[in-house]
Amino acid sequence: MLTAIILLPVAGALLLAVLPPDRRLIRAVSVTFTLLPLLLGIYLLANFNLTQAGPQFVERVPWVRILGFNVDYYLGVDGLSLPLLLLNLLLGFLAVLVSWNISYRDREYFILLLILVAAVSGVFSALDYFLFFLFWEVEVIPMYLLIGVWGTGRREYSAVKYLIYTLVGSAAMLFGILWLYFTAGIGTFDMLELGRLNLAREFQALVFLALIFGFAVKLPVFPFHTWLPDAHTDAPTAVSVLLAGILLKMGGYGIIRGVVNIAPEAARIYAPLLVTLAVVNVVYGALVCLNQVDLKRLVAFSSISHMGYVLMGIAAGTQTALTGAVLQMVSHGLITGMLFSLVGLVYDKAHTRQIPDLGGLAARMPIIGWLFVFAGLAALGLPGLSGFIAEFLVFLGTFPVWPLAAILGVVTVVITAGYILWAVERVFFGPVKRVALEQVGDANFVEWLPLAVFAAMIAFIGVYPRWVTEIINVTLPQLVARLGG
Amino acid sequence: MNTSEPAVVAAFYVLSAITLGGAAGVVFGRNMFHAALFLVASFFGLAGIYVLLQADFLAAVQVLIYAGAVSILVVFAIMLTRQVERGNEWNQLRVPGLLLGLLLLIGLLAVFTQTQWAAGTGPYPTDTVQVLARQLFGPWVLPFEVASVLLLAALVGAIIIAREE
Amino acid sequence: MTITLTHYLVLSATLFSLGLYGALSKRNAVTILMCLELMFNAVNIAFVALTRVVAPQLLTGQVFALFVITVAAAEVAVGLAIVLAIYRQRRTIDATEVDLLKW
Amino acid sequence: MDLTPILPEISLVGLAILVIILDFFTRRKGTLLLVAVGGLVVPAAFSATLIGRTGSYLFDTVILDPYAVFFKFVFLLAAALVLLASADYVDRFRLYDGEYYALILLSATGMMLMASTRELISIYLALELATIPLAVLAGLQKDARAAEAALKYLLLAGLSSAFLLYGMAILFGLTGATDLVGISRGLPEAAGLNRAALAMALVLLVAGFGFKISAVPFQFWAPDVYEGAPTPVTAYLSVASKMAGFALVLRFFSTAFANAALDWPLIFAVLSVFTMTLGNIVALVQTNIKRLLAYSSIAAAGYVMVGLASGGDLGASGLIFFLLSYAFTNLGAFIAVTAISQQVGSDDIADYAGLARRAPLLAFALTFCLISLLGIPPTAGFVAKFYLFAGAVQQGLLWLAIIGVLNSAISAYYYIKVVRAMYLLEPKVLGPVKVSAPVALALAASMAGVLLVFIFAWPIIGVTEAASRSLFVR
Amino acid sequence: MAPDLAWLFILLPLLSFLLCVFVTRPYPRLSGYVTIAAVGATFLLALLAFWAVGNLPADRTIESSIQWVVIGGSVLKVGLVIDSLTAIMLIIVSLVSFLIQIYSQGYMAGDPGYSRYYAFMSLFTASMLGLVLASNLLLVFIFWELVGLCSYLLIGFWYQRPAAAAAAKKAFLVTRLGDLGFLTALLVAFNATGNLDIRHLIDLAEAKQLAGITLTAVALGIFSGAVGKSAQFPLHVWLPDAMEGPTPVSALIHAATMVAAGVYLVGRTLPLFLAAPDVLLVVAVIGGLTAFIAATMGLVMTDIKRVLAYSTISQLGYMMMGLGVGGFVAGIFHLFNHAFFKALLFLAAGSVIHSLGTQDLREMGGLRRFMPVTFLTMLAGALSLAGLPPFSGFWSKDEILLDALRFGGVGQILYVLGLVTAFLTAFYTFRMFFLAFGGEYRGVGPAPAGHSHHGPPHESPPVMTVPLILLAVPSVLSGFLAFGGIFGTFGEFLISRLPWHPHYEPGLDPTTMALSALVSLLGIFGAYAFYGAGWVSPEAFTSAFRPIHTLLVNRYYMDHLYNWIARRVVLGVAAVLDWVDRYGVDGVVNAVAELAVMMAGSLRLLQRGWVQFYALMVTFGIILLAAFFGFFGDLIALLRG
Repeated sequence: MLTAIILLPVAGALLLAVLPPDRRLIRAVSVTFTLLPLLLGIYLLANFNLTQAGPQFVERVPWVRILGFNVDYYLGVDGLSLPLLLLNLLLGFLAVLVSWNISYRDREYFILLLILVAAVSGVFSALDYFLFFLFWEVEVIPMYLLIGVWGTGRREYSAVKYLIYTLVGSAAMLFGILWLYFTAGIGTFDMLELGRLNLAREFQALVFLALIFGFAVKLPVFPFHTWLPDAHTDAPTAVSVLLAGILLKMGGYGIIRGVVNIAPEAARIYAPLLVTLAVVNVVYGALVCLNQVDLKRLVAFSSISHMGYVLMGIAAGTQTALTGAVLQMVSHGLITGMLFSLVGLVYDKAHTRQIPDLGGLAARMPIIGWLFVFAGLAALGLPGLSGFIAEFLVFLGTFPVWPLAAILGVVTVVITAGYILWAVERVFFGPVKRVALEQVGDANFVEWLPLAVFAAMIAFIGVYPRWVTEIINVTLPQLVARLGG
Repeated sequence: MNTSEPAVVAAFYVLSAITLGGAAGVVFGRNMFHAALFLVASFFGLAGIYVLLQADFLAAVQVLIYAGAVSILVVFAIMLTRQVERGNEWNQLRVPGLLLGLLLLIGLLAVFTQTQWAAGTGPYPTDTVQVLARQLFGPWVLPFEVASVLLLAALVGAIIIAREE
Repeated sequence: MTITLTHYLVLSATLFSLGLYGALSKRNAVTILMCLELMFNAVNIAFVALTRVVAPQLLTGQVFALFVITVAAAEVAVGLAIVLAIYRQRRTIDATEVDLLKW
Repeated sequence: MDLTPILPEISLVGLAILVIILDFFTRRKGTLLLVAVGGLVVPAAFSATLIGRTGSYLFDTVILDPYAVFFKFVFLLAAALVLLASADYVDRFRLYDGEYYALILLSATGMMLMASTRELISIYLALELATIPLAVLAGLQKDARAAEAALKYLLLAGLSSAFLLYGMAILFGLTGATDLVGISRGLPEAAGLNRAALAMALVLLVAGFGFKISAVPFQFWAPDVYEGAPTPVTAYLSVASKMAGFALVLRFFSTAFANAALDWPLIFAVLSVFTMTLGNIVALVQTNIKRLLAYSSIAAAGYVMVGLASGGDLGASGLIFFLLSYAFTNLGAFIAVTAISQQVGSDDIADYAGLARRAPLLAFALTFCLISLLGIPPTAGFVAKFYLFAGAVQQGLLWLAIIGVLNSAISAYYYIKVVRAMYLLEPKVLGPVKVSAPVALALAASMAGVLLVFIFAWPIIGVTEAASRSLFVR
Repeated sequence: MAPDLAWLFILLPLLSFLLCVFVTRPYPRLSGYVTIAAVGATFLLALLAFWAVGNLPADRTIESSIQWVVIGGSVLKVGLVIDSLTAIMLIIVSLVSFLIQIYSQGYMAGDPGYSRYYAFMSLFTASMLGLVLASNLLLVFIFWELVGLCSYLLIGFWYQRPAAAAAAKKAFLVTRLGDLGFLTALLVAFNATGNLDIRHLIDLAEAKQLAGITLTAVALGIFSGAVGKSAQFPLHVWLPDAMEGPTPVSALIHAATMVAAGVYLVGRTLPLFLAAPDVLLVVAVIGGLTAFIAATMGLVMTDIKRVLAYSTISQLGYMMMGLGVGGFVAGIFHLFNHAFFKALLFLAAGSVIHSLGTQDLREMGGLRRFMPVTFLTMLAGALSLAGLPPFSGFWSKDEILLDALRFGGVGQILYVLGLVTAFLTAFYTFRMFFLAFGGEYRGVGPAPAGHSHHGPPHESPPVMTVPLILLAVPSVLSGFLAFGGIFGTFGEFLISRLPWHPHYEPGLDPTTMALSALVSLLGIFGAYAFYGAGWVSPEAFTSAFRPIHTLLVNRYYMDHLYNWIARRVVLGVAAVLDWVDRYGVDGVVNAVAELAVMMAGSLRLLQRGWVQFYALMVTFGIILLAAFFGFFGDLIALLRG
């Protein structure tokens, strides 16, 4: 089942490569081969056993048995990965819809998009560290090309920056994985198996640093974050959606599954550092947002701020905080995905993203405007939408451990509200600013359909978060027990 | 091989002088033709050294191949390239080259003067040609064949490279 | 005064270094090739001298030297051919001027 | 005298001579190529009969073990691909195409011997047999650059040979033996006072072999020669010649110095750091694709030396696997470059602009190979990198592994520069790029290799592991 | 009444919101009807709830809750409770909302955002009802934020006006500043008790089972939220600006209900404050201060809605002060009365604005002739606000003053401050009243865009005046609930079905009554002297007190201060950090890249194309390696063990 989820988009990509480059055919294939995995994912969700903590829908085939090298083709999802896998499938599908109007080299575009989705699905379902790393690496080049070819602005610079950052991170990760493997000495890359060991404290402390670096770049953690604003800003809309919606989550997921769970003692040792970085991320990201004039860059920096909450939850290590962190990943994926889609629409129609050049758009594009307000409110943590409960759980879980960090996080909520509402005011409210903006139109069906899905999901999770938290909490207790929290 | 026979000692030093002198002539000479001639002299000196070492067959080969064939090739090349008038100039690496050459020499001398070489057994053959023949067509038949193929390759290569269109 | 193996080896080392010096610091490509030949000859001295001590019966060193002579001849042939080719193309065989390919 | 162990080599020489003779009689383009490539079936078949045989033949000058046989196949394959890739390129030296093919085959013979001998004289001759034809091949094109490349290659090869020979002479003097096993037996006795001599021999040998494998500081010839030589020859140099060097080095050091009280892996560890770092950093500023790939191949040599430095079964196996993966990858890259330059008429990366639109498949092929060089899945390079560094980590060479992985990250910058030109930039000239059938075949084969070595990495590692194990069996 | 029916209070208006958004958006009038129907239904439900609570045995409440999020051992519950306080609040909210929805049909007629208006109004009503129903702090917070959202959306209803958009943002941000404390209080409370149930917290507080620091933090946090929401000093600055919204919005959200939520919340959690006397004192002082300061600013405003806005702040301060001195019943009673008369005042002002198209008092005058109904109803509201007996405001204000007196200590100062404020209130209320309705009409130009009416002032349509009349009734009479009602007096009912037992001491103090009536009369008289009869020239008077006047007109420069902090400090820091990000953090990264390229540039110089140089390097390498291994070999062997 998981294999099918991973391979279907690849099959779609291959099909696109051989089929004639007909515009409608390309879109039909892309939609089909992202929708099918999504449906399979929903099937998994429906059949997910909420009483089984371990991985489910496991597919495990011995792959390598050589020279103390044991690699398994080992897929499976548990409470931690299922929500993120589903998020990926959903966003992948929506990204295709968001990309509907791509006309420049569209066949290549959709091929890369499909490969990207497949790779990320692989990351979230792989339970063998080797396999995980493999999928992790696959994603890099398609993303580079997507930003580089279809991006805007300084797209080449941003794309290369993304690439180098990611690869430097994964270089450290590769080293960490190998070191872990040989030091653990149990002859397996099984992440769960490795996560049951009690490795020596000193070793944990060192390997933790190597492993977390790659994930920290991806999350991203200050001061390794500067690829993010550039990449997000210059990427095409759908790619920004995936980048912020999914790829950052690979970092958070990786830290939980691949670092903290395996080196829990190190996680305790480094918790002060992590929580400090998390606070910096949160506060710094939010403050820098205030100074942005490019709407997309603003949303990008807001991602840095919001992903800081994820790190904060992980650093706190309590069950509540970790639930919050995972929920925040899901929630942020939806919210930022929606925001980027909206910014993309604004850009498509107004041909600029510079806030000073925009103004009064709500009158000309009410659907986009009000959906932007909706997404912005979700981002600033309005109760009833998904962002609130996620952040609230992080605060709730962090407060007993790191009260000051939690309070600083709470304080930042005001800054968040500040930059979002200010941006909304400048872009959508007030009189229509320029003559050129008088003519802009509103979203059409294909454009607002994905937004509606986003909005529905955000509201649904916001009102009924148990739907997600129950799944997360199937698996979390083990991790929390390891962390001793 | 250790010998203190005055004739041998004298011969060694004379031959060494010829060899090194010839080599020095190649390196320090100002005229290309002179350099080629010095080279021949050096090769002959070496042949003499081989005789001292009782490697008579090798000495013959040295004379034939080096002093004969190789030197002629070199002279041909010197004439064909018509660079004689420029002489045998130094380049900018004269000083660093000397320095490094000396350093390497010091290193090699340091090694050669204090190493305990392996001690072989058995007497040195009186007829080296026979032994060499047996060796070449015995244990080293493969290198021998490879050398022939190598010569073929070099022959073909030299021709097609040197040939004018 | 005794002539020992070391004497021959010193001769070899000196010749080798001299050849190297020439190969490094002469402009003319033909001279460089000549110096290379000197270096090969220096090696040969070492082989021939050593074999008298370490493998007197088998003459391994002499066999080696024979092959070195052969290969060196082949190498010099090809080398000189290449020098001629360079000369045809560039009208110079000054090694310091042959530097189209760099960086 | 049992000649079967060298039947592949004999038949290969026969094939080379046949090609030269045929050249006198046929003028039809393609016939020679067909004979040269098709004829490779014979040595391949002979090699196949050797699978599973082990032993020492021809007065211990020839070794048969999985290691040797493995490399025989790899060199034959490399030769075949290079021959195919030259199909169009030989038009530039139409008169000598027979000799061109023959020299490639002769060089391949030398390489095959390099992997299957462990005796100093044979090693030296095999090395020269592999090298001298390459010098000729490099200068085959009648232009100043090719001649310069040939000269540089030959002079530095000669210099290296001289150093190598001196090192061999010292080894011979220390042990009285020329076969590596005998040397390894003699070396422990030659310890003590002779440390200096041993160290000197080691350094000289490293210098001599360092030329073949283009290890810093013996790598200087590589970029210049790679740039000046005909592109298929460059491919051959960067892949087959380098592999042969490593095949030889691995066997040489792990056999001869097995018992020596000398830390020879350390020397490779140190050189490895310099080699990969220099290769990667200087590659950052290259604008010519061939030079870029040259520096990249220097860097790759650095990675391979990580395998040498790791030592042990895993290190050796990782090294062999890396070489195999690298063979397909780099051949693919150079074949693509050959095909592209044939049409674009330039090796300047700037002239690759928009290639993805003019020749999507070619651009994809090159990209795929570059990705493999970078070590990103789904390519052979990924597994190779993982496996190679695994060996280093297993041996506790953590610092080397860290430097290695960081280097591979740096390399992304210049590989992606090529991808950028092809995919991100708009073409300056429009019009499709045509590729002839043999070149396309060679390219397809390389790419298939890159992909299949990834997919079937583990069975293949089984083979490389067997090959590496055979090295350490006494 | 089945407890789960309580959810209907929220669901009905929510349903109406969804209908307005997704179904009736193209049919504006229909949206209005849907909303009115839904809110009307909730009013009926509120009456039902009131009746049900009144018939409950003492100390019993109606409760319903669900587990919202369960994480391991900790459970986040959300639940509703209907007790006597809730019942009263339900009636206030649903009744005022109902009347205002009817009124809005006239006020908003023809507005292009008519459907949106009703949608937001529905959402607000749902959220506000949820807020008063919520039985635990988490749900309170959720609805607290949602009403804030609706406030934001409705202040910015005419978002094309820059002032409206800015005011909306300001309102949201300033209240959120207060909410930080509230959120922190939630964290502290949950961490200390593992539960956010209000009743649970109250029980713990009354049983003295909470640490003093915890209690102080929670109480202070809650109060901080209330300061923001109820526009108490120093976070009061958003409320005057909020008048940019449509007037019915001001009436409902920024006068009657939402702004009172802070007072309501402090009232609901008053036992926590009682257990933390320091915080209680803070509440009282802040309340008194707010009441006074806002009243002073109300004196000089020329915008009719701003006068009312300051009066609202002032009255909210009054209520807060009441709670702060322990006067639970007094505070809530004032909230109750204020809701009606202030809604009335706003709607009446809205009627004026609707008719004239201006909010500037200087352009009004003489309206009593043109708009008799508005005139009369507004008079009722103004008298109530001024606190003249027997209008409703008088009774509750009186109770607050009495409680302050009883509180002793600081209470006595607050008592005096309250009296002064009462004087000022009466003054500015009637200043406004005389300026608008007295004298001659000073109106000039046509109505601004958005209002279709031109020409001379005229009375508003019945759909607007009827709600005015209906609101005037409680404004006049609701004070008498202090003396009796269906389930006993207001106070008796209020304390009867609560999870705790507030201290309530009914009774009247003739001195206080007399004093407060006197200051009110004085205030009205003073206003008449200045603005009704014109005995004293306001201009001359203000020029005599120029510095004070300037200070008041500039609202004590508080907005300036906040603006300065926001623009200079916060944005300044943001700009600096952005610079650091671009050139510092990213600069390091780029510098590393530059360094690599520079290294490449110098390293490639080695590759100079000269073969002998290469040979030299090879030799050099050999010598280096030999030296390394020859001389350092032993050292290395030693180091490697």
